[in-house]
Amino acid sequence: MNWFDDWALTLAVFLPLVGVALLALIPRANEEAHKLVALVTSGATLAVGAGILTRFDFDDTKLHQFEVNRGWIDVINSRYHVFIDGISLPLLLLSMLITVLCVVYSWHHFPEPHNPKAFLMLMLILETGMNGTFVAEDLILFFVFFELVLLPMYFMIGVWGGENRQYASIKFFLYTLFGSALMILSFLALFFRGGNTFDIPTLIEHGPTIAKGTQVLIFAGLFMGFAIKVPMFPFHTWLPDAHTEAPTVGSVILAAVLLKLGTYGFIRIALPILPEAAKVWAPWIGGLAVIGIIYGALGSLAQRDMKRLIAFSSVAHMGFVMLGISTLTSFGINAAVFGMVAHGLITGMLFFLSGSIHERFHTRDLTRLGGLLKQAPLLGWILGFCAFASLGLPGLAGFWGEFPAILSAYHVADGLNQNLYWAYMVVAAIGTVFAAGYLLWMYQRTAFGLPKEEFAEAHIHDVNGPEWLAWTPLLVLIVVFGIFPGLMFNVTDDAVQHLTAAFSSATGAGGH
Amino acid sequence: MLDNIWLIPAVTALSFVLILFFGKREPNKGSSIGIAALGLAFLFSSIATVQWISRPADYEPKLEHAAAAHEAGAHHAEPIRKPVTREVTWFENGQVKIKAGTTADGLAIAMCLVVSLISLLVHLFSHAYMHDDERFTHYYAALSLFTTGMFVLVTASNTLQALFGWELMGLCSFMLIGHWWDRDGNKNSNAAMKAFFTTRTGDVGLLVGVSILFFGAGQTFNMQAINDAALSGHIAHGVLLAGAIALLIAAIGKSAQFPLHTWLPDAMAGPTPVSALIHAATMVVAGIYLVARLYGVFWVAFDIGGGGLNPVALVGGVTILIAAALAFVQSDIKKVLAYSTVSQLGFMMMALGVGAWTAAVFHLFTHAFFKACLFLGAGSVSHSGSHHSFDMVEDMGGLKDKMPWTFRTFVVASLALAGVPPLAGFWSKDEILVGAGENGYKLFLVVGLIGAFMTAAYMTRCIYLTFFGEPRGAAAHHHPHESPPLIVVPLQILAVLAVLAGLVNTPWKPWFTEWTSNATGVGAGLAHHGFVPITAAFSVIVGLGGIATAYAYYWRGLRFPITTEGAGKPVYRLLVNKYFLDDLYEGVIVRGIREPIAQGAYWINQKVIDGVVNGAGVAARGLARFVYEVVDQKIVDGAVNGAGVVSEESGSLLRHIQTGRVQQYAALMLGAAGVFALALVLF
Amino acid sequence: MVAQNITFGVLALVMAVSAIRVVTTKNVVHAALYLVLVLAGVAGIFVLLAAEFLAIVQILVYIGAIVVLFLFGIMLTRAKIGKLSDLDNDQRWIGAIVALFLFGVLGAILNTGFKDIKLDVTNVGRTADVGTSIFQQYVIPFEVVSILLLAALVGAVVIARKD
Amino acid sequence: MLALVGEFVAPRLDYAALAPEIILSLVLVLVLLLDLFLDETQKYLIPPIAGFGVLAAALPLVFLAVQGDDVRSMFGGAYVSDNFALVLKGLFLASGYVVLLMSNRYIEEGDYHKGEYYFLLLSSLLGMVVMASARDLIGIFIALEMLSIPAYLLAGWRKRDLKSNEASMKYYLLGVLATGVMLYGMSLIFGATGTTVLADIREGLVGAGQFDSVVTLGIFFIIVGFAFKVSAVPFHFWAPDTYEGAPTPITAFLSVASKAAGFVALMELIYVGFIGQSDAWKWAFWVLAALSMTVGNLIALRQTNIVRMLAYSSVAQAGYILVPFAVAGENLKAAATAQAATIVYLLVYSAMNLGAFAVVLAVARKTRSGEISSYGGLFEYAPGLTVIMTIFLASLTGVPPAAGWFAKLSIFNSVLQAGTPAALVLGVIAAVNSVIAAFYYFNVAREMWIKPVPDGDRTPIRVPAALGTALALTVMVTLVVGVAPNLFGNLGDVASLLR
Amino acid sequence: MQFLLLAAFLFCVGVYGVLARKNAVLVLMSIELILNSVNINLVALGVYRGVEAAIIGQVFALFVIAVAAAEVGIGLAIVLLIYRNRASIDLSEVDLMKG
Repeated sequence: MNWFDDWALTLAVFLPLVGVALLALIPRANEEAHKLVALVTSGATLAVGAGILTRFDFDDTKLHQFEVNRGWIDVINSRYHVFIDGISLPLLLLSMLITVLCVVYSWHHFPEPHNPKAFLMLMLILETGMNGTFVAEDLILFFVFFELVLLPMYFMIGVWGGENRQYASIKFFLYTLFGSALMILSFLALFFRGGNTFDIPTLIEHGPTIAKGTQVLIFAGLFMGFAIKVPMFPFHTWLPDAHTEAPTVGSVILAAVLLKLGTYGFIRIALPILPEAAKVWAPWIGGLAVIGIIYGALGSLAQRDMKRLIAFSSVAHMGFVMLGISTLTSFGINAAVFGMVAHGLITGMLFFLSGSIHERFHTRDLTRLGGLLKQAPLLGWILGFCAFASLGLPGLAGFWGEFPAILSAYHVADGLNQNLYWAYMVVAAIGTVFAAGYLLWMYQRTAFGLPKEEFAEAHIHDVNGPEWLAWTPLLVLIVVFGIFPGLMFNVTDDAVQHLTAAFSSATGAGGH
Repeated sequence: MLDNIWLIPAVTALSFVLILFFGKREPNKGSSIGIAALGLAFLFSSIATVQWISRPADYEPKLEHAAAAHEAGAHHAEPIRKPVTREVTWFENGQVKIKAGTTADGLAIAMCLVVSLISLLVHLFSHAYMHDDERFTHYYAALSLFTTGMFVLVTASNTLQALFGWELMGLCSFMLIGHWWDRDGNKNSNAAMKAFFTTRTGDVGLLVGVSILFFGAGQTFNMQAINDAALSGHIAHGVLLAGAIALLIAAIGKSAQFPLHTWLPDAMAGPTPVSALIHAATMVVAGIYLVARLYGVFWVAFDIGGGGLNPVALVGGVTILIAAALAFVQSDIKKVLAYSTVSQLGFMMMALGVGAWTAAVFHLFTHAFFKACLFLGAGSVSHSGSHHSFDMVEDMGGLKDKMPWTFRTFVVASLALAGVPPLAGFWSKDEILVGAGENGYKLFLVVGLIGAFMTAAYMTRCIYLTFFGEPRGAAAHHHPHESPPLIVVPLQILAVLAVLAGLVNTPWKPWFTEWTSNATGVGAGLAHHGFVPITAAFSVIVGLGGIATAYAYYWRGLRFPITTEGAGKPVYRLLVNKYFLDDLYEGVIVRGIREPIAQGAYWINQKVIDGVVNGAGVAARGLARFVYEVVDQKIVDGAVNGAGVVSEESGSLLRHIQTGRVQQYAALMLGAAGVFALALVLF
Repeated sequence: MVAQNITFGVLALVMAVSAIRVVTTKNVVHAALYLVLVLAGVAGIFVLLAAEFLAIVQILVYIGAIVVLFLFGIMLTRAKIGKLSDLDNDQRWIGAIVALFLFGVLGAILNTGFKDIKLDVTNVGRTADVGTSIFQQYVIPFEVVSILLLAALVGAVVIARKD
Repeated sequence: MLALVGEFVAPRLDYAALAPEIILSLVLVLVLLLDLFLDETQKYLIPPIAGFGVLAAALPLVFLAVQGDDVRSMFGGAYVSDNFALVLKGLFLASGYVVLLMSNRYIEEGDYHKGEYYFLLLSSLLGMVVMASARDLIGIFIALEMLSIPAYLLAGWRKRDLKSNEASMKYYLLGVLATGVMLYGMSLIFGATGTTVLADIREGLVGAGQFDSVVTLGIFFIIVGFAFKVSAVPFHFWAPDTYEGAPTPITAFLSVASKAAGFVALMELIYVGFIGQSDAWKWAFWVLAALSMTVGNLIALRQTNIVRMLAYSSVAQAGYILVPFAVAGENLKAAATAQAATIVYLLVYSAMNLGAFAVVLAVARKTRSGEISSYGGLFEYAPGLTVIMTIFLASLTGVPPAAGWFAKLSIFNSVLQAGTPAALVLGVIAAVNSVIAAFYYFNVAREMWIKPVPDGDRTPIRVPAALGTALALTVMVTLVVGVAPNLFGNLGDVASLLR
Repeated sequence: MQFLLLAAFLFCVGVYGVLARKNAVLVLMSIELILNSVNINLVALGVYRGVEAAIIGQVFALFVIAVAAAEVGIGLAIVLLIYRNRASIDLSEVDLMKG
């Protein structure tokens, strides 16, 4: 099985592209074949993921596992360096899983203008980008994958999106591009200040020696790149538009995986390489995070469009993740990683649901919906389940992203203003109430009461086959992770420890 | 069993899953699964109780606690039963092992027993009561889950797990209160949302408090460890105070204490058995339980042993009075009972605030029986007597003979609630009053007495309106009859318990005190007080006085101020005559139920406090709209779009340079070349 | 040296005036004739600088070919031979300002670098040396120019001829 | 006379090094002759012959490259065949070949003068090839004229089209003017050093303290000449008008090969001749770069004609390529990085921009329009072209995995290698501009993918073989280099002028 | 110095002509002025720089003359082309493309 260790990550990243090539060869009319190829490819990728899971050394998750390190762009000393550790593993698997489920869900749900061939190709390209980002350990490689997701998503929104798709897609695109432009500047600055290398592990060794002022500047660039992707207040405005207009599957992938690229970037790159700067920036990040929590919640409350509401809720949820990260403690970062996965599962589900509701009622206007539990009880129940999962009910996955983040704010890393974080903690906790507010309000409008007159006679079918197939894994995982958070925390903890340990030792070297 | 107390929540959790997935295929649509599971849980609880009682009290608690030291002189530390704690590692975070586990001690086991019993009876009762409901199966699933939540809470060894149970109940209360979400527009679902939302507001405190104590006690969620750390002074007082306040907020929200009590009456929108469950054994007592469980924290943080005014007692005291006053003006029988619950929870809270820990827990214990009895009784009345109406004024009256067993059990439970000896309520209420009096909280003694009086009076009124007088409305037209056995039997069981439960902790045989002793580690700090006759007498007199007053008003038609027996009790006279009888009752006399103070209080309650709560919702949505429409769409997004527009416009402006005329291009080129050259040479 | 200076002065004056007339005269043909004066002046300057070969080339190529070409151009585009009032466009002032400004800049800068230089006219490059240089050092540019002229010829014919 | 003849020593020519130029010259003469002597019916032979000629001219490059690193220097360094020259000759010939492919049908269907067209195109190409080797002022001047004069004419090749006339006239007039300015500058540099060979100029300028201002002026005027060629703001005015009016293959040629030639000349001048005078040029480049990027992108936002949009885009792209020049003056290392960045960008830019024009040509075959709105719904009836165009647009924007990202990265790399505040500010300007640029590039993508077909005509587009080959070549390069940037990255490093 | 000033003057007059004349042929003439000023510069500075430089200067100037001839040729061709299509050689009218 040694060949597997060498090739697993490469397979995980590039297998979808093989699928793309196959799809390109199949004539457009042969839709069944397209679906099948896409399913098989993404399934095979997931199988690789399962293989990784079996071969992964859970006892020492900070180790660089499945490492491959080969030359790539010699001129700038950039290498094809990939590996995973406890932090990347859950996200990698999440991305693989979500893609398969999206293919399954799409089976009968291709949005207008149909064209499964192009749609599935884009989806698989997206998977390559996402998987690649989570395994890349070279800044340039990371950048390439990070950007690779841009275009497919742009087209997914732009072509298969809703009414206002043109505006939304271009906004998404420009916003992200702006961030990455500054991000690449920072990468290069790291290259020059960090010993002429783009290798992340090497930079983690060299980075802390960079002068503090420089660190702060470089971090600013990284911050812009990642914060827009997350998105953090006030860089979030692309998100509601993108989500609202995107086709269901696009929204799901966007929420479940794409947003994580930003937070993952913070954890993988910004914090460990620039610990001093992280300390300077952390209070600001934390502040924006809690503003985002409240702001996202208020934004959600003001919505009439179900999908837009969920989109705004993402802003709030990612606020919790960022709050966890900004504490610079292992608690906080563990919580953040958990929060990412939990948000991926739950909000992904919510977007699936809003898509299915839209498909049935041809509207997502909360003032027109109602009585879903009457017409499609299972759908209604699942929606309720997800709403509660999203508002952080203990026993479901959402809780473990939310509560530990609040917890970690009580005791932040040395050198941060603890009083400030106490305030953050309280605000974040209040944010959970808001979360309950908008989610329950949404649920009430959608599910409770009697169906509105216009839909009273409509035949609304309940959850169908592909939907079950696509949703069951998510629902199960939400519960499993909710009850056994150790499944995730135990995987991430070692790696996170390693990260924050390097962080605090670097702080010592930084001279206080 | 003590080691495996986790079986109790496990059984009901399993029942939930089974009902959810297989309930509809089961002949009784799931109810038999639930009933069997609760029976099993009750069996387990009983075994645990027996095992606990028979466990030798051979454990000497260490007396190193600084806070306990000054009391230690007076009270010799007695050996106690050692709590049984069993923990496994749940997960690891930041190299801190977070444990999951159970603690079996007197408090937990008492709670298990009560909860399993009440829940079992509610399950039984519901089988008949909810029989035709279209979501019968879901109802039972939720009921099982609800009970599971409470079990998780009371058996938890740590705050994190407690949080689980706590929130699980929040979820189930949402599901059950909103059970009839398709009726009456959004009324029921609004009530459900309000319940969830209000308690969730309190939960902010829980989240924060648990966080504070986690770090305060040295990165542990273990409640025993937290109590120990608090008592031994390992946690800085400021931290402890912050944690205690946060937790108190949580308890206020969950236990419907003033000012977060308004959700509870609305929660009556749910099915009546659910109300019984919520009020008697689960949900609302969770707040009390939390304070009792983490008593060490409150004890030190608020210096409860010191006898000053403290927030816990204050909240409890205020709630007693406010809620009791409100109970007078309700025409809905369930709302009377709801406010009564709030008021009784105030008693418990106050007891905790004055250092009468055992009394609080004991009152919780006894209250469960008679309040469950009352709610189920009310359910029985509406089910068989008033055609699903709960309006005492419009649809009841004269049901005494039509529903004899319901009537009898209701009266017994009411008497127990009113504190008539030797029924259960007497013993527990008495202990609270004694505790308040002897621990230096005289003010709260008075509050307690007033509360007792009012309790007796509004329950008498309630009985009168329901069972006496002429039948009205539905009671007159819909052939009221006695309920089926499945409804009556639980009532009878509960009535018996309402009579007998108090006997487990009489001043002469304080078994309950002994069994539950030292569940919190405060142990030596808690003063035990014997029977104080004068207090007991007062409380009896006050209770009877309340009954008598109401009796005089309703049965005898007395319409003038009266003096009561026991002259020479100036405090009593002042409070009862001047404050309540003259004003309150006169108001009821003159203007029916629109009596000024109560009405005013009600008005304040509905408009101001509830208004604030609802208003907070409205305001939040208003703010949300503002934030979204103005800040987000105009300012934040506007800045972004603005940048785009500015770019495009500047593009448009710049286009004008490109005039299309070649000589202008040339002029620009050469001019620029000249300017550049000059600049380059000069600088 | 004095004679040289006087000669230069006269030449410069003629050239300056003629140059200005080239760009200001209202008659196209006159402009071409003034241009001849300027070009001849340049040839004179070349002589002053001991570049006789260049002066000859200047006269042959410019006056003999280019100006003739201009005259052909004027004829073919049927410009009026007489006065034409609107030979200038509406940005004459802008042109003047730019030109004056440039002259100021150039003059000032030249003044800093070449203020005191003396031209030693004994530094004569013999014509033969020029030829040698072209065919040795600059043989590639020379060959390229030959192709360039061919290309220009072919291209100009294609562009200018009627289809 | 005899004495004179005796004095003449035939120059020592390295024919191997000159092979590309010689082959190209022979081919262009051949083309001209064939045009004269072939029947109309046989003239279809001319384009392939021209194409093979270009490829044949490229062959010696391979041999020279394989032979090793030795620099073949002639005429005291005035004409050099080194790695730089080889790489850029390769670039010119390759892009010339692609332009030939693009021209094939266009010229045939447009009733143009075919033989002369190819002759002029090859002449211009010859100028560029010479430019890559020229290392003295005269050589550079002649090469510039050699490449420009045919281009002036080709811009007006659609003789009956007023726009084409206008394009030619504007290009010519401003071009000649710029040449005049450049020549004036060259004369000043010549005056300050007494030589035209760049290597000697570098040495001559070292002690020329009293000429500081003159040298600055001279250098700047020379820069103006080439800034015009590369269409840098404010010397870009010709570009949009000429691009729009000229035949599209010529537009592609101008925006790629001609522009590259301008940059090649600038590189030779700056890195060989004026490397010691960085104070004189770094701010000039800074301002030119900043202005070009910003103005180019901003105006491009408002364009409705795709060629015109690409014209402004190429102005902005020129701005990006100027960025390394602006930061090259800090130290030798920065200069090396900057030069490599310029070469990489040029290589990538050529591929992607030629590709974009090839798509424009292909689409125009059906729509007969250059309006961006005519691209509506292209995805529905020409998905292949749409995807290819999208790749080019992504590349122009700098989105991986299309090659453009690596080009942009190289630019930023040079900025940070210099690391001065001015450099960083320029870097940020470039970054912001790349976002603005995305707006109009993806406006086109949006038209193609999202908008409906404007006239409802969904007949598929038939792409002729030659054009298809051009598309395939460019898209392949764009993608392969995007994934394996080493291919070009190494070239950038190897082809250093700095010694 | 005076040679250089004369050259600069011719240069600037040429510039004026290019900017201010609307007859295309006159513009071409003005361009010739500019090129001639360069030639003066080259020759004069060559002389200043010594014998070798004088030769180079002359060679350079020769090349410029040759190229100028070619430029005028095609310039006039383009002007003729425009004249044929528009019946006018007024440059300020040639503004079909702008913006």
